Amino acid sequence: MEVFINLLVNGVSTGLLIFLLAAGLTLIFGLMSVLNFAHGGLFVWGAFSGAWIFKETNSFLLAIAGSIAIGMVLGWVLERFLIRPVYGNHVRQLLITLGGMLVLSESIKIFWGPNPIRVNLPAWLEGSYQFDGIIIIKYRVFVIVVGLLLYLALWLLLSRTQIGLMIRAGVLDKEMVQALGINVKGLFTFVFLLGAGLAALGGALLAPYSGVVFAEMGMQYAILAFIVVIIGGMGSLQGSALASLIVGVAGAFMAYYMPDLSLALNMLLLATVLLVKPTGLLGEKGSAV
Amino acid sequence: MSLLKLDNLETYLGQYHILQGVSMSVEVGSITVLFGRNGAGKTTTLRSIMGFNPSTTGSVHYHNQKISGMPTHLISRKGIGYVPENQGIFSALTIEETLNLARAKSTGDAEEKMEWMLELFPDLKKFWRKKSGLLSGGQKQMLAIARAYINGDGLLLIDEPSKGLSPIMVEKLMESILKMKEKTTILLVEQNFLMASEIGNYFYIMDDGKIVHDGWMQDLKDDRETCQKYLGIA
Amino acid sequence: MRGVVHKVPLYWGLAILLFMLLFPFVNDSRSTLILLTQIFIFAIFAMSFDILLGYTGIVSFGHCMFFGIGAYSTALIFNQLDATLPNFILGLVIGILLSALVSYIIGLLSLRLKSHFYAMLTLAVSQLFLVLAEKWRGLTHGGDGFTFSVPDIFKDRTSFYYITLISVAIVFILLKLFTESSAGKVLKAISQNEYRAEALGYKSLQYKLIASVTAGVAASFSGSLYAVSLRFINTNVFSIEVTLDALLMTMIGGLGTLAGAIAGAGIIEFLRHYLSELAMIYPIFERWTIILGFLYIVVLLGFPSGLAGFIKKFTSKKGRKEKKKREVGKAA
Amino acid sequence: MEKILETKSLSVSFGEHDVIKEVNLEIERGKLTSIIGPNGAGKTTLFNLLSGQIAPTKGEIYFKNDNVTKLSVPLRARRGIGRSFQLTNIFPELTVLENIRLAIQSSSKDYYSILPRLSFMSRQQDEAKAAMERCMLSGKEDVLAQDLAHGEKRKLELAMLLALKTELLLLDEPTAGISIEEIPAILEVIENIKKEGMCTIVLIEHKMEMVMHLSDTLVVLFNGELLASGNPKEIIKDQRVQTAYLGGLHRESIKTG
Amino acid sequence: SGDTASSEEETIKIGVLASLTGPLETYGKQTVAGFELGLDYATEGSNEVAGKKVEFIVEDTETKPDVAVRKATKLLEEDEVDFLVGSSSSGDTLALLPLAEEYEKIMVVEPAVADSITGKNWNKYIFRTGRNSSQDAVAGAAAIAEKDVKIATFAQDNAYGREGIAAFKEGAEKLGATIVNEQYADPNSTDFTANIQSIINEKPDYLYIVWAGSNAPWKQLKDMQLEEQGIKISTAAQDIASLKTMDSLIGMSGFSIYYHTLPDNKVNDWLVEEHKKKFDGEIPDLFTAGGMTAAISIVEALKKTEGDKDVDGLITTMENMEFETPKGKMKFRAEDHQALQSLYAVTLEEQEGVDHPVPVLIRELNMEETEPPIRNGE
Ligand SMILES: Nc1ncnc2c1ncn2[C@@H]1O[C@H](COP(=O)(O)OP(=O)(O)OP(=O)(O)O)[C@@H](O)[C@H]1O
Ligand SMILES: Nc1ncnc2c1ncn2[C@@H]1O[C@H](COP(=O)(O)OP(=O)(O)OP(=O)(O)O)[C@@H](O)[C@H]1O
Ligand SMILES: [Mg+2]
Ligand SMILES: [Mg+2]
Repeated sequence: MEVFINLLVNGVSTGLLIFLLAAGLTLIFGLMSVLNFAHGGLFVWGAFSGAWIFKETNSFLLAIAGSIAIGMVLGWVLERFLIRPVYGNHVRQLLITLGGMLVLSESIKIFWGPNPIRVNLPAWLEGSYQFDGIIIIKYRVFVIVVGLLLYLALWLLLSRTQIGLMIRAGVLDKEMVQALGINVKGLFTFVFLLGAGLAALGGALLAPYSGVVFAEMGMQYAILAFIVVIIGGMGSLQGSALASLIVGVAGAFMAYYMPDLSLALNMLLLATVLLVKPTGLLGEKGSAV
Repeated sequence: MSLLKLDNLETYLGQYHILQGVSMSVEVGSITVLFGRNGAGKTTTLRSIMGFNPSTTGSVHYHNQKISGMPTHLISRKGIGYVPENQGIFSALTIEETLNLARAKSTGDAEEKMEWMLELFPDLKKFWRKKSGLLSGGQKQMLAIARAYINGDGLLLIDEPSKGLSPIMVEKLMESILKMKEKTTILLVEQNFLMASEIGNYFYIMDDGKIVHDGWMQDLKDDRETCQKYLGIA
Repeated sequence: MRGVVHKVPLYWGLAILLFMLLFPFVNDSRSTLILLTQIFIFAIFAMSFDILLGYTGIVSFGHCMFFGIGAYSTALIFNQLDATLPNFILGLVIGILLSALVSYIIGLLSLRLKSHFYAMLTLAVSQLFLVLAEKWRGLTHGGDGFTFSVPDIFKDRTSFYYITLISVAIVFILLKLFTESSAGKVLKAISQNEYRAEALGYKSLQYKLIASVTAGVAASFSGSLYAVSLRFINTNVFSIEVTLDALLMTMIGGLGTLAGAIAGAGIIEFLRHYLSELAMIYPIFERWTIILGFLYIVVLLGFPSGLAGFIKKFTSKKGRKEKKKREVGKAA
Repeated sequence: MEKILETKSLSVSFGEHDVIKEVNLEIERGKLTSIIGPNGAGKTTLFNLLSGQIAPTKGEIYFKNDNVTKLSVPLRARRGIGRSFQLTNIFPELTVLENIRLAIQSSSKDYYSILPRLSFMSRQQDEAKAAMERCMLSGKEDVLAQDLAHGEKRKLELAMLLALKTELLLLDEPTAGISIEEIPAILEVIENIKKEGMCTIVLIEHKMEMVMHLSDTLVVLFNGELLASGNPKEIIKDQRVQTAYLGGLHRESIKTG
Repeated sequence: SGDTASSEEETIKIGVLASLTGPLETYGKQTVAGFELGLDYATEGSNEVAGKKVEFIVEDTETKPDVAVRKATKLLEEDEVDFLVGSSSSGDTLALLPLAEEYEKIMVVEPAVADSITGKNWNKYIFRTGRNSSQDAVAGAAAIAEKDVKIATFAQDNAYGREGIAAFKEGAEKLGATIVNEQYADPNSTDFTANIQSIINEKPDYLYIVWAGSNAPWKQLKDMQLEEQGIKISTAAQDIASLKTMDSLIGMSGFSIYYHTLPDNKVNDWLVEEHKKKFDGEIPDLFTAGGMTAAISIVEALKKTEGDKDVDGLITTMENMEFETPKGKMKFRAEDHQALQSLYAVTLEEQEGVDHPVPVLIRELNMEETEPPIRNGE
């Protein structure tokens, strides 16, 4: 029983962490139909800058805020120079953001060197709670809380405001939306910055989670985020959240009960979902085929 | 009083010189019809007004205010509604969502306009929650017109609305446009001479990127020669 | 006549081939030979990718799996049996058959998916192959890999150079014929308007299958050559970087041209080589990956159809001007 | 009289909405049948059913007395059902000639040959030229389809259908968006096809002058149901057709024209 | 031209292959720096052995086997090097082994660790100054295993991890310990708590970890409070960059391969001093010492042959050759040319003014104790 609870808690918190990463991508991928491979690059930048700011200032909140800001600045540059010329063309988006990814990951090394960097936590998040046999790491609780809050905020933004609608329409016919008096360019930039900020936040929060960050993690997490977004169904925030939880929890349980298969778990999940329900768990009907 | 004034517009698409000095004006409360062969530049004229294909020289004035050079969304917010040639349907959005979107930056009383449009085109109400992409050709056209009307209030630019509509729909559309005329000004691109001549007040004929003829609609109907020469109507 | 025989590119192609055939006589630098051999091998791989992406519009993120299947088949045969030519053929054929089978099954299951979904699915499957190679340690020795010996004719750098060069030429010709064939034309049509192609009586799934099997087979062939060139194999051949390389090469060279893929392989490998050489002298080039990344972005933004597209545009502009002149002349 | 196509209580519904209801349609070989009906009546949907783009919820389709209800789009095309689309639908980045050649290739059953055959290609070339000539597209061989003017794209669609050598042509508003001067040209192409008597044509059109001019049979679709079918002159006198479809504007013009 | 030929004859060329870009670039750069210092030291600054000039040429393998092969071929054919040294990754190194055999040139492997280099894939031209996985494992076992000790293991699910644990198990069981649980985790995983949980359930005395690379589980081990539950952690104290990530393991006992304060000998003293001089006060690291060792081994061999480059002669000389290195005394075992060497049982301690946990010596595990099984006969 303790094992079960431990696995569950850890799985859920890993899941929500993955959700933070995937949420930015869902927004960009789902709403604007932009395949942003550089998302992983923003994520690493968030992780490194968060760790660095925390080390310099010793303020965790500042670290988070700073990394989000840096993520957004980079996101702006990406949107302005790489993505804007290729809106609406999936193949080119994929290819061009791949270039962005290369540059972002490699440039990490210019600033922080090629070695992995250790990341610390503020004292108030250190340690764990223990109730006979059940160990719950404090920071994971924190991540769970942040993840849930962010989910709520995004959900409100998308369902309670017209932004979601405008963006979806903008993707379908950019000119026509402009003709309705809506500033599509500004809107797209906004969403992209939001996504970039989320990616950076995900990075900043992941860094203390695993304790080390390294430049190569970008690609790895870009792929993970894509997997989650597709399993959940493109553009569906709920889908991404669900998929993140599944990936997190299944990962925890598989690693415990079937460690031999855990290496292949995410890919098996993805393959199964795509073959059985190509639109993803909560994806729109007919969007995948 | 002229509401919209085009002054010597020159527009290039790629290397092609499409509009070669287009000047025209649209009077408040009128229906002005733009005729011309395929490829004459009618659509391009409307797109230049909307700022999609900005002209290189010349100017567009709306309410005596220069709007050429402004970004499209600001032009739209001046109160200009646009129905594009290809209808510009948001295929994955429902009618409800589309019209809500039209309301977002609408000028004037959006509620009232919305109600009136639903009254005018009951089909829209009937398929309220349906994806626009699944509508029939005619239904899409109605949606596009309703969307433009709800969005703007001063001027409607409509590009070939009768395309693909059944005779009775064309007739209904004519009636609707005539009704709309009481509340707004309309610049219409149309191939259906029968329809356009019925409802238009003034007309321009374009050929090869230039205005080659203009005048009052009543006069055109009697002007066999012009009809023959530019519109291919015996 | 458009589309069947382009005379000018044909002469160019022959000239380049001739130059490459004579190259070992004028330059005896072994490492240049190896670099060129490497380029030829990746050119085949990039061409196979071009069949998918450039001609059929299929984005695959798992193309390395066929490269890997070919490489492992050859490597394992040499590891288990003697280093003889027939065994090479055996490995090659096994790789090709396996790749054909795998690409057929994957295609059948998933080619109905839209581009990016298909891309992710192929990524997933290729990663499963990576896991398989890692886990089946008894056979593959996992990530560390193993070495093996190859027939002497492959050991000799010059003869292997010629083998790969001729392979490129043959694969190029075969694939070119394929793209110019009826089926090839249909592929192009499908990539532009699948719906319409179906209404003309073409079963698009079957054509995509043909394309993906063809691409898989060619990729497997290049993988076999790769394994032979290294005499060593490890799970790297299944890594996503291999796929990304093919992507960079086809993009930079120009999609849907085959020749572009060859040029792209050359450009990328040469750049890598020289930038990393430069890094030995000027430390500022140490981060040459960034330079490569930037270059890639610039090419994508500035010349979206790659080098081949650029040349085509350039020459066709010239052609058009000349044509115009002629017309003017006639009129006068 | 010989039926080339027949539907038996063909129905389709999308969710709650019944779009085609129990349609029993018979198309006579060699004749031109026009389908008219208000917007949203289900005309395009009916075409989609016939050519296989969507599957019926109920009923069967017989083509030359074979049940083709379950066949896929390409298989039906191979049997001889060709169609054009309400919005132009071509291969934008191929040249006009290549567009047409694709159709020829399909009609000559050259589906899967993966090596080019020169003799076949030059024969294709000739056939393509012939089709272009009939559709008045000569001289545009090497133009990319996307660069054609709207009217020319329409003609290209017709040329492709001709090259496909189908026995049954389904034309969905071939003159939509064509300027008045160009309509006669398209009309002429269709008339020529009809005269040559090679294929049976089913036409969806809203331009009544054209419909009356061309049709042998007129079918009226209303709200997904077959309202009437038969001799055009008779049909348009039908009161229901008048009120449901034609409205006031056309009453005059048709009577006189 | 006869002149140049003879001066060519007089020069000894060494090709050094290392990852100078990519994820392993720190390793590669250390190797190169160490190699240069090693030449300096062994030739006493003259860069000459037995009157012959010694030159070395560095090439970047980019941690890609194909690039490694190309660069090595260039070294062998164009620069006509007499020795190869390298490389930073096991994959690259394995790909190079056949070249050494083909060109009949000695290759000194440093610092790649895969057992198969001196095992299944070995050929007689291969000498390894770096320690191999099995030596690590034997040392790891020697540091903690004794009768009736219960040990759980945790490693990355790849060749490095699996190989390391297999060798450790063999060594530990020989010493009477029992392995109660073996966990392997996806090297790319974010979350290792499930594996750790499973280990906790077995209540072992020790947890032995084999881990290389960035994504290390140290933080989570601490979060899961292993120490508090009476489970002692043991692993290798590797290079400084990894030590920097091992904050949460302070107090653990394990083993070290090299730390600048550990081997107390004059070669190491020289290295530390010169390195600090040359690199702005920086201390030498694991692979710096490795690079130096490789250089020393070559120069020592050449000294013994009096500059004779004859390969067979060199091989005979090098087999069983003992030489002093910054990592202590080493000896190339005749059977598989693996250098036997001391490793160090240590605990990690916090030290004033040092930004990483410092391995502090408990006892030296001498070269007999850490001798790995011979595996090239299979
Ligand atoms: N993107 C483009 N690039 C180059 N030329 C274009 C482009 N778009 C349109 N054209 C050309 O511009 C000319 C004018 O086009 P426009 O669409 O304005 O004509 P139109 O009068 O609306 O015709 P139609 O009645 O067919 O709609 C045509 O000759 C057309 O081929
Ligand atoms: N895939 C679909 N899903 C749901 N409803 C559909 C679908 N396709 C068509 N419809 C609906 O079926 C009805 C008939 O549409 P159809 O396109 O057949 O009309 P039509 O007769 O061709 O009209 P038009 O003359 O305007 O082109 C419309 O109400 C449309 O909304
Ligand atoms: Mg137009
Ligand atoms: Mg229709």
